[in-house]
Amino acid sequence: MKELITLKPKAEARDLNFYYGSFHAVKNVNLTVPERQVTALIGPSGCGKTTLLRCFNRMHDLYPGNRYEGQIFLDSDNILSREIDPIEVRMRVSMVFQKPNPFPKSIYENVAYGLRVRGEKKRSLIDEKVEQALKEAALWDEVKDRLKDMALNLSGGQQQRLCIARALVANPEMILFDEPTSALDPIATASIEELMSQLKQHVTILIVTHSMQQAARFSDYTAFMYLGEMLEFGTTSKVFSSPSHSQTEDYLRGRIG
Amino acid sequence: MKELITLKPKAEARDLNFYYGSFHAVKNVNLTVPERQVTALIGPSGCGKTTLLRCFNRMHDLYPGNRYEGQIFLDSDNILSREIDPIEVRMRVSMVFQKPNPFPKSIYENVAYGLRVRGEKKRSLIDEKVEQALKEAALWDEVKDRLKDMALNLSGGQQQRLCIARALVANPEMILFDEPTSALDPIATASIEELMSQLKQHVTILIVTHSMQQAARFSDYTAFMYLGEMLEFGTTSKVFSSPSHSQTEDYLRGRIG
Amino acid sequence: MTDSNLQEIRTELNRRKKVDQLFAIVGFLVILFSILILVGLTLQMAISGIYRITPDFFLSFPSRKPEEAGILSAWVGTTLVMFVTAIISVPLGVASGIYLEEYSRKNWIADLIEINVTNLAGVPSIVYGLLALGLFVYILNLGESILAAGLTLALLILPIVIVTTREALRAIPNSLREAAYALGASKWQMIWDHILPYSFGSILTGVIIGLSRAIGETAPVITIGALTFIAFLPDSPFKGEFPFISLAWLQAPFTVMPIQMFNWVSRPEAEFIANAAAAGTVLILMTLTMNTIAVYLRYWFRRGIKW
Amino acid sequence: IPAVRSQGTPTVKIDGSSTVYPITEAVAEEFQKAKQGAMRVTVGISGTGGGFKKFCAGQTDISNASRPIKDSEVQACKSAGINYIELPVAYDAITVVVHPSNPLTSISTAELKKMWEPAAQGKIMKWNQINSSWPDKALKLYGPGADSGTFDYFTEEINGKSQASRTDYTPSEDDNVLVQGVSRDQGALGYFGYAYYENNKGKLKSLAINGVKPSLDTVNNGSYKPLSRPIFIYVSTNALKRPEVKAFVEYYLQNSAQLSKEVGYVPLPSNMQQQAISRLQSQN
Amino acid sequence: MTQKQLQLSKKSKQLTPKQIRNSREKVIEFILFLAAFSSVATTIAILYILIDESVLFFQEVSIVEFLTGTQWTPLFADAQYGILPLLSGTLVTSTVAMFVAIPLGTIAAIYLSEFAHPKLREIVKPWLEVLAAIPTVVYGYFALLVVTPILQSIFPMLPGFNMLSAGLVMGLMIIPFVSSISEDAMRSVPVGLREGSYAMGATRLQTALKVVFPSAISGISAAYILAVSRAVGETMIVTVAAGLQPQLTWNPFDQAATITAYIVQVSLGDIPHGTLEYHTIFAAGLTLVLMTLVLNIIGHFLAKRYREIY
Ligand SMILES: Nc1ncnc2c1ncn2[C@@H]1O[C@H](COP(=O)(O)OP(=O)(O)OP(=O)(O)O)[C@@H](O)[C@H]1O
Ligand SMILES: Nc1ncnc2c1ncn2[C@@H]1O[C@H](COP(=O)(O)OP(=O)(O)OP(=O)(O)O)[C@@H](O)[C@H]1O
Ligand SMILES: [Mg+2]
Ligand SMILES: [Mg+2]
Ligand SMILES: O=P([O-])([O-])[O-]
Repeated sequence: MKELITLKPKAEARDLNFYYGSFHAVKNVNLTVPERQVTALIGPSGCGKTTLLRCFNRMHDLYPGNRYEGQIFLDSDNILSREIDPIEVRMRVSMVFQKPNPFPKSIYENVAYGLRVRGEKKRSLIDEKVEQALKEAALWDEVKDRLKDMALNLSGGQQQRLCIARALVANPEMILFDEPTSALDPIATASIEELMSQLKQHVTILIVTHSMQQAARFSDYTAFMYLGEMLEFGTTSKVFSSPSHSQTEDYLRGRIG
Repeated sequence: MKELITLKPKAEARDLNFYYGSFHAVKNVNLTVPERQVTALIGPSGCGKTTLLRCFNRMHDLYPGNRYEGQIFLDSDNILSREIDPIEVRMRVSMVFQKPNPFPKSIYENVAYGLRVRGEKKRSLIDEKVEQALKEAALWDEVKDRLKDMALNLSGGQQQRLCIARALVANPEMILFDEPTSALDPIATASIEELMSQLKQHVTILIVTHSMQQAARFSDYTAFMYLGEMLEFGTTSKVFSSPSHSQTEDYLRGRIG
Repeated sequence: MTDSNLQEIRTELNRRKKVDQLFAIVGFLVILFSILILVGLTLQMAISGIYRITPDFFLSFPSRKPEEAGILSAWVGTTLVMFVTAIISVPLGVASGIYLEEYSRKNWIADLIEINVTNLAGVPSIVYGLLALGLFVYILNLGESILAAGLTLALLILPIVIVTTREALRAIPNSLREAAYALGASKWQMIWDHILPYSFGSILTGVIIGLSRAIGETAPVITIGALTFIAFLPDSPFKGEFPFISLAWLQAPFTVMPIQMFNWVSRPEAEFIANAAAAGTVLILMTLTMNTIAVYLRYWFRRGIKW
Repeated sequence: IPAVRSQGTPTVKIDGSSTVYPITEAVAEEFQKAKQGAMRVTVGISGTGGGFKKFCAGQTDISNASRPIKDSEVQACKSAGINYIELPVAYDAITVVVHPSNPLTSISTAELKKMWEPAAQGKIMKWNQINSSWPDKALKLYGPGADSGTFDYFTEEINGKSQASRTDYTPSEDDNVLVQGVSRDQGALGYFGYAYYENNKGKLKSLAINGVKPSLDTVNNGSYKPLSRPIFIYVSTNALKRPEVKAFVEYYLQNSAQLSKEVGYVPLPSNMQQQAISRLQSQN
Repeated sequence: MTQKQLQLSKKSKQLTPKQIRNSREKVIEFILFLAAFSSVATTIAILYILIDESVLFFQEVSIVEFLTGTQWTPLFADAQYGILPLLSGTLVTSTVAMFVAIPLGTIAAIYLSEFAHPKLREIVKPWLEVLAAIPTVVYGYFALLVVTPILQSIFPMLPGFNMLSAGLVMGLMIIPFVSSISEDAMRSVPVGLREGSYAMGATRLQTALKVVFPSAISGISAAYILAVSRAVGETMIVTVAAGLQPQLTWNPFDQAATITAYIVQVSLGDIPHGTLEYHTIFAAGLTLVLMTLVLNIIGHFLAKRYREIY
């Protein structure tokens, strides 16, 4: 893990535990997410990847009975502490979901939403930021002539890029992706992967994927989870070439999962 | 396939095709089920095992849009012919499902139901047959003192054995099992497997299983299905040791499925 | 992210959260307010009528003297009308529910019946009164009788019974149907031996809710002419000689609880208003009891079942 | 409906005038008590006109009426083969009432006419349009519906022609509704039978007509004019052949004096009462 | 095999039971079908009765007069048959009711679906259902004897019968109707959309108003429309409390008769069969049915749409 030290950590989970009611889904996890890098979370189905990811923007606060233990630092703020409002966390850390979930509004309004919830009213500013976000999400050219169209009329891959634009619009410090391409066809997947490689120049990315190929293709760091625990973390090349745990190896060879 | 000829066939599918509406799920299947033997149907998920099994008691007749082509002989009757009432077929060929599905009635009534649908009223006869069926299903000792209890209070394994007793009570000529242990823990699974090995002394068994170990452990014949087709059929030892198709081999080695 | 930026976010957020909390309070108050107004109105009514609720009130006929008046003919009438309503609507509604859920195939007849049932549920109850007046009273010549009222209310709650029956049947897992079929049961055997017994509780719940609705219905019974001075009971359903059961009560003139209350509400004298309040309190207690029973039954029947 | 009679407990069916209703209700109540459930009586309110329509269609045995039967109704009864006898049961004073807060105490028939004649429709909407000394308040009228005998009588006497009335008022065959309306509306004026005023004195204020207040005395001595009148029941002679109807009507005539006083009407003088009884007996 | 055959033919008694069984199944299915068809028969009967009697009515009164006349005095010597006064009464009371039920019902629905703790929701919902279970004649009592006096202490000139009080109480009664259908619609909005909004840093209210509400709009409008239909058809509250004078007015402080109240008023003195006033209530009833039918169909169409979207 030495390489890490040279990189600035953007977020850091320390002794993190998470419980769905009495079910212990994330166990004692320590994880450092380096700034402006892509960190991939992999592991067999049900191991807690999604659960861990959603701790980073406190999505679990939406449902009763969920409980965190430990700390997650975003820069120097412990975002699990009581003083910090989960909404504030979500404004700093945005998220893209597994299934594209654009709002049933126009394309423009979907992207503008992130600004509007913040109370932004200035039309020209919103216009400008929407355009910029759509450009960053590599969608601008395809939709610039029909910003008033309903977002639901876009194709799956376009919808997902729209969701990325939506996540980008308010300059988040970090973006969480939960298997963002698992509902998409290979071509759409490729364009989203390409997009992500570019995004990391501005923003820190933490991504859950069940495709090892995907993780190998474009992540810088990889964390391997197993039964709620974090078994392995390191540069992607290291984790893939010489994993230090037998389970990691088994998983990578397709024996579990 | 020579060994077959020495055994009396109980049921035989000839050029069987089955369609869910326009979806062709079972393709040109020929299969002989030898009398008083256990025949296992294996194959990757979605290959049509359940579909084929349910042709043998015409369960598909329950839903509109389903269509059979070809013949299935039970002894000398073509049970797919128009003259034969599916209800009659089901009285001769009973079935045990994947998930134990006892009726929310007493243990006794669950088993007795197979007689009651046939209009049997004689209490002493019913008592006797229920006891016999429960004994054959190796459940009698566990439940004899609480026949009036609700069946839903039994454990999963007991429930499945109860379903077997229910299937046995009216002396069927053949029983179909659709992954009967997939919802059970290993101990319950073992007891059901043991039970089936005994049952074959009285009754012909056709079983779908997704566990190759299970098929290898106690079936006499194995049929391998792939994409709706019947690729391979023979004694279990033959199919497992020297399959004649490469897909069978791939499946058995865990490469597909 | 710079600190000033963060500061900005926080002030903005505080404002939004205040609005959010304000709404949470408003929403809670709205619900509280609706329920409290209702409870307040009911209590007000109960208090002004409570002194009239004595055993005599239940055992006396209506009278021109408010202090002697009671609801004997009204509650007996309600009971008998409900009996007829249940006898007609339950078999008809349950049978329709079974047909729609278990038999009907996707064709235009099924669609027609479905659309029709949903639409019937939205027909104003007074229209059933007109149907009763035109059809039962005059064409079928049933007169202004318990039978006519029972039939009318039965048709009125039919959609409720049908819809709840269908929901009850839908809740039964298909695996039980397949289990019965696999043992050689015919369709009707499957339904009679399994589906009906297992859905009995939920169907009963729906029937009770339907009847509690029918108990409170006033308008459709008014049109068939139940608002008269009725100070007697219908004929007894039992009689001395063979066959011991008499159906004369079906044809008897009658009154029912909500009509009796309506009658008293339209009287100006304060003493009659107290009677109206008392009758209203009894009526509310009747419907509430039925609803509570229904809720309890639903809970009780669901508790034992883990398919 | 005949089926109702053919089975079960013998039933007397009565409908008609709301004015007569309180007496008939009282008689029915006492009668059923006396018979201890062996005979039953139903009494409805559809107004005198409504009552006669049913009576002449053979749907009722007895019709309450606050005016004598009209020619058209006589014809209807005749063509349906219904014969009847008319029995007066009491005297009534049609009472004009206002909200208790109303300063008025008296009104003239001319003012009533100005208020109620058809020409007033949509025009006379305020009290001071009738008499400039009256308040500048909205005028809200309440009165019996068109099937009512009281309506016929009032329009005849006040407007000069039976049934001629403005129609933009709250009409109800049930006088209780009128009482409620007037008692809870500051600008209201209404009219109906005396018994309804008598029973709700606290909530209403009756107006003297041409200076004479309605009361049992003014009716008795004939000074309450022109709005006092006899009220009747009509009994179908066919129905009278049934023992329960006969028993009821006899009971009615024997007790009407006392019960009509009780509910707020003026009993008939005893000679008229005797006449009625002998008319009934001559039927047999 | 022959033995088996023998066994089979021994079972050939089964053949007869089989035929019995099959014909019994057919008969049962037919009986059940008849039962299901009885609801269609009810509709046909309703339409037949209403249309049949209305035809007699329209033989004497022209449809134009019926639809455009501004006076409704069918019982008087100078009979006028314009339905507009009754319509105005119906519309005013319904509008007042909607002014109560729509905002309160919607707020309650948003609160229950997006804000309330599940436990609170479990407690509150049956209580709201109770609101809907109370007999309407009791609501009529409330309107006439409790709410009107309270209103009169604020507006002394308010008549004892008035549309305001009837409408307010009717609105109260309809709240649970609006809230339960709207809540249903909002809760069927996929979690993904909700999470998408929360993940952008929206508050509960922002999520509710900007994402959930618009997504559920067809279901919510179905709730509104069905509520209007309910108000239009409501009878006892308006009969008891709104007044009986058919007059063309848009002022809720007035008294006025609604279509339903007129029907009740006329049938109270159970009207003689076959007269013109007997026909008027069927013509009024037909108008009512057509109004509610249109509303219900739109409502169901909208409700179906929201169920299809998600
Ligand atoms: N809301 C919940 N309540 C209770 N248990 C949950 C909940 N969500 C998930 N779990 C459980 O927590 C564990 C981790 O789930 P999680 O969804 O994080 O797994 P995952 O690694 O993302 O799997 P997948 O690759 O299938 O998405 C699983 O055992 C799951 O059953
Ligand atoms: N009711 C149905 N209608 C249409 N297609 C169906 C239906 N049931 C199954 N299929 C399709 O038919 C094919 C065979 O399904 P079947 O259930 O027989 O597979 P299986 O081999 O039993 O799989 P498994 O091991 O997962 O149970 C599948 O592609 C399935 O999607
Ligand atoms: Mg996941
Ligand atoms: Mg299967
Ligand atoms: O007495 P009436 O009801 O006919 O006015």
